Amino acid sequence: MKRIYMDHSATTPVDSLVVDAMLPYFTDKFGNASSLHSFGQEAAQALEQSRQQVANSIGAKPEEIIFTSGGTESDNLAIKGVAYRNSRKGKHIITSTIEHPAVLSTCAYLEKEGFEVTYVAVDSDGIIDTEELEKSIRDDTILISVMHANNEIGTIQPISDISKFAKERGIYLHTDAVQSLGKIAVNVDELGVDLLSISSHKIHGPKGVGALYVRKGTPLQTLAHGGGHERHMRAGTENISGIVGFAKAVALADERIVDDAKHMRHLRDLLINKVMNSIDNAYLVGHPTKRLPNNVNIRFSFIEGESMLLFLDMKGIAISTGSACSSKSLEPSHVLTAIGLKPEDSHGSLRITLGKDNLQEEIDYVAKALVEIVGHLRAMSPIAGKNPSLR
Amino acid sequence: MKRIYMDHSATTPVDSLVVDAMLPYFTDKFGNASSLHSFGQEAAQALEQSRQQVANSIGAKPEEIIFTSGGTESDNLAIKGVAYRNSRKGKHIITSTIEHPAVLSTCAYLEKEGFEVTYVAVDSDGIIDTEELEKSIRDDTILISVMHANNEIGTIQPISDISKFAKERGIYLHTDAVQSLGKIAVNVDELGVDLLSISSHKIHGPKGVGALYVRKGTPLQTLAHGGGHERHMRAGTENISGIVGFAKAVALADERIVDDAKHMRHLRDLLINKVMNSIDNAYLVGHPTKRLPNNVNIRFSFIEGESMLLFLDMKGIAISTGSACSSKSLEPSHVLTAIGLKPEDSHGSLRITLGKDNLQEEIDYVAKALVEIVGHLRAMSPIAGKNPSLR
Amino acid sequence: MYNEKVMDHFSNPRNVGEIEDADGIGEVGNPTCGDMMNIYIKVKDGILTDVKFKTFGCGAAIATSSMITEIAIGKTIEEALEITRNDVAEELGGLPQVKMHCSNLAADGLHAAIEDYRNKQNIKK
Amino acid sequence: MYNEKVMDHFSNPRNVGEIEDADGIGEVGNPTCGDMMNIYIKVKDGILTDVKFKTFGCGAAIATSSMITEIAIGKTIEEALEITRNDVAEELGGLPQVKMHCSNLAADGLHAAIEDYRNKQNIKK
Ligand SMILES: Cc1ncc(COP(=O)(O)O)c(C=O)c1O
Ligand SMILES: Cc1ncc(COP(=O)(O)O)c(C=O)c1O
Repeated sequence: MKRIYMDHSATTPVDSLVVDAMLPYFTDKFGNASSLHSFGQEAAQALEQSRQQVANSIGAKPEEIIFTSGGTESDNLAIKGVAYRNSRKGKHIITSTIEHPAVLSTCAYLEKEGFEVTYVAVDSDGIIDTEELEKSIRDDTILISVMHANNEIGTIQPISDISKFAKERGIYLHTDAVQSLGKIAVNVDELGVDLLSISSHKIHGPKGVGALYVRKGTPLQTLAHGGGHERHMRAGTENISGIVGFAKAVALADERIVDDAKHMRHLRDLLINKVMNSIDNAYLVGHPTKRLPNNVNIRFSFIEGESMLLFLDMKGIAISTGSACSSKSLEPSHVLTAIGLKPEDSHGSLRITLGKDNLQEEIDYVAKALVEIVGHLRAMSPIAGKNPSLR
Repeated sequence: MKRIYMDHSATTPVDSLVVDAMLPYFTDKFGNASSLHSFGQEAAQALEQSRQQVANSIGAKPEEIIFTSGGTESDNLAIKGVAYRNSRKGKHIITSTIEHPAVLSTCAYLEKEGFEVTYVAVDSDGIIDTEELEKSIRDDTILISVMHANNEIGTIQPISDISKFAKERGIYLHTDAVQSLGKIAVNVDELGVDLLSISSHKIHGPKGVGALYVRKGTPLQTLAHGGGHERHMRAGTENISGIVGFAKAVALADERIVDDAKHMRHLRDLLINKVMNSIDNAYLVGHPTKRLPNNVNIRFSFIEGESMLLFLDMKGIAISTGSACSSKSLEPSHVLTAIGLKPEDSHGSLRITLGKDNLQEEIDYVAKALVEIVGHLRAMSPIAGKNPSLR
Repeated sequence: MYNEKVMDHFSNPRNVGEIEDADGIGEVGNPTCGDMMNIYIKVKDGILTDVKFKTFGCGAAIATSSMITEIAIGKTIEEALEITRNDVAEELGGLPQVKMHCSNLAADGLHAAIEDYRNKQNIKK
Repeated sequence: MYNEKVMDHFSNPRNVGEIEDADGIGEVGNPTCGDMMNIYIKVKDGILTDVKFKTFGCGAAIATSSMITEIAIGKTIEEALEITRNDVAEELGGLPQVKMHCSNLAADGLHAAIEDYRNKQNIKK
């Protein structure tokens, strides 16, 4: 069976050029970057070249990049790192209601540790209320953490606006750019952020690698203690093959971003139009234009996401849903709740996230499959009414 | 130039069978293990099979294995995890003076956080003083952390002895088995430990992957917050290719350990004898028999380790040294200091750690090179005296 | 995630639909929770001659709905009342732990339909 | 880690050895710190006609020892006294930051040797 992968916000296949770049670092140039001999120096060189590559891509200096094990670790390090190191200045943190669990769980943990966190609301499109955010700033606010683009609904946040009042008030600003990297421009100065999280496996790099950008002069508490790796900010033998792969993925994304984004945007709009035109009671979730070029999030009334997902999977199509039934917590997506969707509406949401290699014919196939599956499930639904509304 | 790698305690080349096992998980079975569709389920299955493999190898249950980004993270999670979760029971931790920085720096950090740490001494062979350890136990002792085998001098510690009084007193016992895994038997029940750290890149697996064994019922505070990965103990999208590679490396090590250990022990003893017989004022460092089969640590009077290392490197030989001049801290190895070596003696130490693929002819070559280099440097040394002592 | 039998019942559900002149209708769950089932029964001489369902919900919800219709048809009312949630899950060869509660409403739905039937009988009397 | 020039001086050090009838000897560093240098000088008409060294230490220590002998030979005592640690490092095309202090003793060693020479001269007078 043909398999169509449209869940690129969950993870992406590693580009074969990335694998090629990594391979020598497994068996051949396998040294430990801390070793003084030639094997080690080879590794150290690869590490620093990779750091340069990643730094260049986001407009940073190499010494502002800390390699981590992924986006989650980067988020943890940014938020706890700033919180612990600046707790004498204040213990108040501001974030949004639609952050990734890596940010929200970290904030919840800090609340238990005596920090106070304000969760700023978003509007029905998922855009943060910057006025509310500004009003929530206090004298003891030390950190604002707002994601660049949302992983479920693709909404892009006005980070550079937020940066203005963060700067005025001398508050550190962190953004989770895990989903935006490689899809839209990510530049630390244009965004005006002090900390920025990115992850390799979302941009066709290997899993288990990420980075945190830390603007020079931002005081940060180390979380991983050990050897003096990453300028004492993150201990652990550096994952050279992974880091080289990440850097290659970043380089490829930089080269291709204009073409890829255009391609994905085209497919995205095609899919949205097709679905909207062929299925009644289907609604686009998230902002119509301020959204990632690869994000489609649509909800279908009367039916539930997991069963759609399973039927699509049987047709070889991989997507994701905000339905509670598909989550370990059995709660509907906190993002969909935050934008004001009622639980019964959240249950029927599908997230379709495109990749650079998706094809127009795949869009046609998926749209067709959706018509069929939505029809089938609505026919089975006790709430669809007598008139399962298929145009 | 032929290159001879004898720094296997720093890191190892990835076995080509391990690379083969990993490759499908980059481009083909690349799913996110949290995804419900077939790509995700493939990944989830690989994850659980790998967990089973690693668990089997050390005599644990799969649900007792937490995958991490490496030995450093495992050590941090074990020690901080137990400390934070059990701080109401007590705030006293016992460890040894010769632990890896991943343990020592973590303990030092906890001291700043209000915990008390006792560092138990070792004898001149590097074996921990179990009597002193037992005496240092207090009513508020919550954790003992003693490494299974030392990374510099290869000394193997009597963990199962320590386990007896840890159990009697209801104190959790952690061991860092990063160096022992794949070299000597590592079994959590035989060792009697509650927590055990291992790392993939020391056993011909990829870098950036490790695991922490946590005996069922051991209360542990999560350090990485986010999605509910690893049963809520360690958030972050699982590094499937890395974990599959780690599990494959574990499987290979299990198959080969008897033969490999015999081979390495043979080469080790050959090298020690050759060097001792051809170079005066050379001393074996560490225990003569209670040592890893692959560890050679010898110190040479009158000369300094980094310059030996560099000359060996010019001859294509990769080894390591405990000299201060080779460390970022400019302190001589804390392990060599702990076993009572004077700084001037530590400076002249070399660590040669063998791998399964080293050959007897390489031993001959290295021994010869050492005679030459030691002679050259002693001739240049102002402290070697008029009689640079080469037999 | 789901075993083959669950996937079979999910993808080829048995006895989907409404019974126009049902003798009893059971409604359980609600859309807010993500699972809602309507079970329709036909009863003749104390035996369930037909059982149909309509379900809004996840894979487990649909599969258990389908399964309960298969189990129930041909059973006496008394026998049907003894079917537990667990029986349904077992008959399906097991459900993921996380699905054991919320989505496993089918037995409740059947019992509600029988209650509805009995209430209607009482009214007729 | 080290650049080519450093590695050249390390692997082919110039002017290694002692000068039996040295006019001055400088001893700096100590084995505890991991670096120790002896610098030997011959002086004629206020000019350093020969400079030799013996060094216990790391790559940087040996390379800087070698380099200082090259720089110093042929210089007047006054010129030699103006050679700084930095000059030696610069002449070598730079040293790793961490090596700039401890291992870069060669200038001190030369100055100590000159002092020793001057002391001896004063005694002779
Ligand atoms: C917005 C966002 N932040 C953080 C993460 C976590 O990154 P990682 O999967 O590398 O741990 C993800 C992806 O899961 C994400 O989408
Ligand atoms: C004994 C010991 N513990 C911990 C570590 C750290 O493991 P990793 O390099 O995977 O972070 C090492 C190796 O560096 C080690 O030798």
